[in-house]
Amino acid sequence: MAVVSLRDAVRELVRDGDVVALEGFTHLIPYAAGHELIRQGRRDLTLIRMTPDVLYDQLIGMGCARKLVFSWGGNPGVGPLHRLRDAVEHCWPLPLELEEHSHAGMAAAWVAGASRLPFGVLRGYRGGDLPARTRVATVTCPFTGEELAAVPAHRPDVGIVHAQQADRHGNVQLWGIVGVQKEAVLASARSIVTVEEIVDELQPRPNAVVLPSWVVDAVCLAPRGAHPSYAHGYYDRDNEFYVAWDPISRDRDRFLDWMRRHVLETADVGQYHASLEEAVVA
Amino acid sequence: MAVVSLRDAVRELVRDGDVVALEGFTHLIPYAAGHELIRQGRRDLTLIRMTPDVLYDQLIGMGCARKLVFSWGGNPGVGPLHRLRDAVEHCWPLPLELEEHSHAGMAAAWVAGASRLPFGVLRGYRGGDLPARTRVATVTCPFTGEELAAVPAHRPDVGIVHAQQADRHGNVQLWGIVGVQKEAVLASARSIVTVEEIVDELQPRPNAVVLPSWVVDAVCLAPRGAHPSYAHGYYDRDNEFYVAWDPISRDRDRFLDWMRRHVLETADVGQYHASLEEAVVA
Amino acid sequence: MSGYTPDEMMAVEASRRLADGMVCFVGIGLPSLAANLARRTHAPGCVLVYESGTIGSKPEELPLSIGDGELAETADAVVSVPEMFAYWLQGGRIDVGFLAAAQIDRQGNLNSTVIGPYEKPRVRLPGGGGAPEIAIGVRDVFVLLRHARRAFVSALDFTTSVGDNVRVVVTDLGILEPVAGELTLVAVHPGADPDQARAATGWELRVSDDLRETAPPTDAELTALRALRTKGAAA
Amino acid sequence: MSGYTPDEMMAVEASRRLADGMVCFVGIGLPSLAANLARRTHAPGCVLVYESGTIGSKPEELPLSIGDGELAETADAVVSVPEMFAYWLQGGRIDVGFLAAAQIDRQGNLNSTVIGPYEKPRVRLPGGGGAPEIAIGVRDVFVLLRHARRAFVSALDFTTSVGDNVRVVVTDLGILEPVAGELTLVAVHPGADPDQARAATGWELRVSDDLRETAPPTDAELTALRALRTKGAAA
Repeated sequence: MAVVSLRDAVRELVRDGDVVALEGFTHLIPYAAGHELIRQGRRDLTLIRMTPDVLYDQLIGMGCARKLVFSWGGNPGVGPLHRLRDAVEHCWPLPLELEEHSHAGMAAAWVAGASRLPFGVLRGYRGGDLPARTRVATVTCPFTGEELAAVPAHRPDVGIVHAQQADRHGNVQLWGIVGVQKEAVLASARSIVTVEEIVDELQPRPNAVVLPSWVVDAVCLAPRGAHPSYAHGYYDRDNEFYVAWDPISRDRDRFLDWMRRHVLETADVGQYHASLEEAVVA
Repeated sequence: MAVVSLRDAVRELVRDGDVVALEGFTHLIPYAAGHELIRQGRRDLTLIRMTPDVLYDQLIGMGCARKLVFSWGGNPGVGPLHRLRDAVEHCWPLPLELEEHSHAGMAAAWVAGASRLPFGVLRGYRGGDLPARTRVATVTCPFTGEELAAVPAHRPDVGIVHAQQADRHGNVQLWGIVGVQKEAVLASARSIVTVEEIVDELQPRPNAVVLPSWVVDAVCLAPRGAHPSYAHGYYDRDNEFYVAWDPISRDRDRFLDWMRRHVLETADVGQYHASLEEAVVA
Repeated sequence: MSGYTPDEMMAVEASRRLADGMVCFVGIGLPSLAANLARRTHAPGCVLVYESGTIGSKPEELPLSIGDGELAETADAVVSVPEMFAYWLQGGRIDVGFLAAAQIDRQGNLNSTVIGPYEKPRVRLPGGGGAPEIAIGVRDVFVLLRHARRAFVSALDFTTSVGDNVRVVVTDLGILEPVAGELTLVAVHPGADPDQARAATGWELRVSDDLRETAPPTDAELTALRALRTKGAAA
Repeated sequence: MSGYTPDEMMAVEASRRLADGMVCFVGIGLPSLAANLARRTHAPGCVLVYESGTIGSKPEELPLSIGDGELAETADAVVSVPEMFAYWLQGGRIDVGFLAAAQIDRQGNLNSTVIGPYEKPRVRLPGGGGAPEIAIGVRDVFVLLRHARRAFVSALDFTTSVGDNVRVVVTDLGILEPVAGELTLVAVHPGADPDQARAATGWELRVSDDLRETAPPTDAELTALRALRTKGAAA
């Protein structure tokens, strides 16, 4: 592990065609890293995430993704993701293949991936139309004969998460709602962690996940790198941004204009925030 | 959940013939509760624990157990458990049936139990003689064809653990090395938690496991109830006691005398400690 | 205070069905409003569980998302998402789960996946999320859904979750409960009548012989509800 | 300082095989001594993982058990036991695992279960613990075992763990490594000779053509080792 720039980390660790997971369950969504994928023009990605939200809407709308593996794709508390819908319903800018699961199935697939097991087991996927449309199978309990659902493990090429802190050795700590971020990093062949802050020493915190430096390939400083999501203890969720995204993303041109102004024409997360402040003033 | 005396909790929740797990991985071993099982003369128990140590040596030597489900049965850092050996090798005081697993298999069985799945999956039990001697089966991954081990879930009648604190509502918090205690409680039909202290409010702590009051049947105050094991933040492991146990437990009469004096003739954990102090003075 | 909106009626009626000490798997929007209202009125010991991993959350303000920071800060315990689904939901520890959907059929099956064919949908919806396993993992499923023909359909475009555990559907017009395996109108809200409900249902809606009228929200309920909403809006 | 015990030789030789940055699954006793010695001498970045769930422990004193409090207090992370075995050991994140046993055979298979028949054992041993999955889950298994005919046997009474990943066996007499699938004496410690090792081995022990002599413990190694032991003894 080394502390490197996010630009270098993405350049070295993420390739066109990779299976990439940028995880985060409402909290600590790695926006800065996703924006860097867009700036560097990654293509043909298979994107995995339980709850693809506005960040994946941006990646899909900018043509980075070929396939989405997910369980709930919406703008939480606001409505649908218009870029995701446009890709699925009208193939714009590209067709998007879907592999769809339930949350419980995705969670089991993450646990299996982190455990280096080929599949996860759950009591689920029962009775509905989902099993016919996705990768799920049944296994029979050798002791009771019960039939259970099996999901294939997630094993991304690259797992990307955002955390509050790393120390100078690259040990990472995140806390608050911890989602599936530990699993996403441990299930991936390579991993990138962006952090709010690099500190001399990590102070143990309640409900923290610690990732030792030797399971992380790159730690990158990206202050406010989860915006409009939040970093517990650092800044709140920008709920207004999520509401404002609805009209921006409804219209292809307005979307492209926004992405140009705030992502493509900014070099990093600092300039991204500066551009948002300018927009408010203007 | 209710805060009750340990005597009442054991009387109401543990029956002869039950499957009982008193878990704890070196840390927070529920000695006070185990001693209460001995005082009340429970019989024909199936005892589950990954690392049966001196407490299970005592339960077995006092004739409480019919069967032991375990993965490593020794006096950590000291040597063998003489009462366990005597039961297995010479059926004294009673024959003891063994169901033996690896740590990884026991851990998977606990996770399955807590998840209400009938079995757990792991890459294990390969090549050795254990599979022929225990309850393990194989399952085949429906995606890759890989054969993996399946272990039946642990589903005890009663799960018993020791924790540092409960609040007045019966919410429990334990921290430090947390072992499989959360799983043992969640996998069990009924549960008892003994605690060092009852506090007005639980303060969130690093690396803590919190058990909400509604998953615990009885919370019992038992200060120093983990001795000779330890309670992180309260008192250290009594390493000398573990060393001293070796000669005590080697001899049947000396063992019985010790148990009479410190367990059978004491009414609770307070008197147990008083009797140990007397013994040192005498 | 006597005036109230259909949404308020729905939230109040749903909250009344939560008893003290019940453990509820809560989604965002009306379910969160209903569960928090119950906690502020007759069921202070109602335990709110959010799928983001927070157990026993006691938010002062209504969250916009299921992962808002306040849910973690006020929780008895915060667990990982895999643990939430394995140990807590699948573990059978949740009494009540709220579900919403784009479509419901007479058996209480729900669709939140697509309108139109799956491969070429007219409307791509967000998808199942937690719903498929909530529907089979909790004891009682409560559905909150506004009455409309496009929502109450004779055949779902896609079955996202099954209706086996649906005990009640609270709409803006009344209450449906399963009777002999079919959702049946058992109560109407004040001011609504069964014909409105029939007209807003895409199948021939059965109406219970002893149709009740829902009690309107009390002043206490409305006061508590609006205090919650105001805080939410100010967030 | 020139005198040292056979146990000290074993611990020193094992510690030398740990490189900086290696991640080691450590048991109690000699393995813990060896790994902590490596951390205090040539491999300060060696990562010690104990099966009780502590990752990156840096104990000042040698622990008596794998669950001593200091292991948690000085760790980079503490995880549950199920997570340790699933995410970390089975996850393939551990480089080296130390194992001990009551018996070993020429393939490096180990017995820590019973002496005598399983159903009616002459000696009931503690059992496998972590060993069966450590043996297949780490890249390299190091075995630490005193040389004796009752331990180095031609046929195990019970196979607790398989020898596929055993790279070295450090005894009080020398070093065995697998050569063409059979444990072969490749080095003897100062003062020992191959005949002693042959006599203490229950099968016909192969001896390497270019048998080496182990370097004796250096003063620095012994000083660091004894500082560790003293602290441990004082605990």
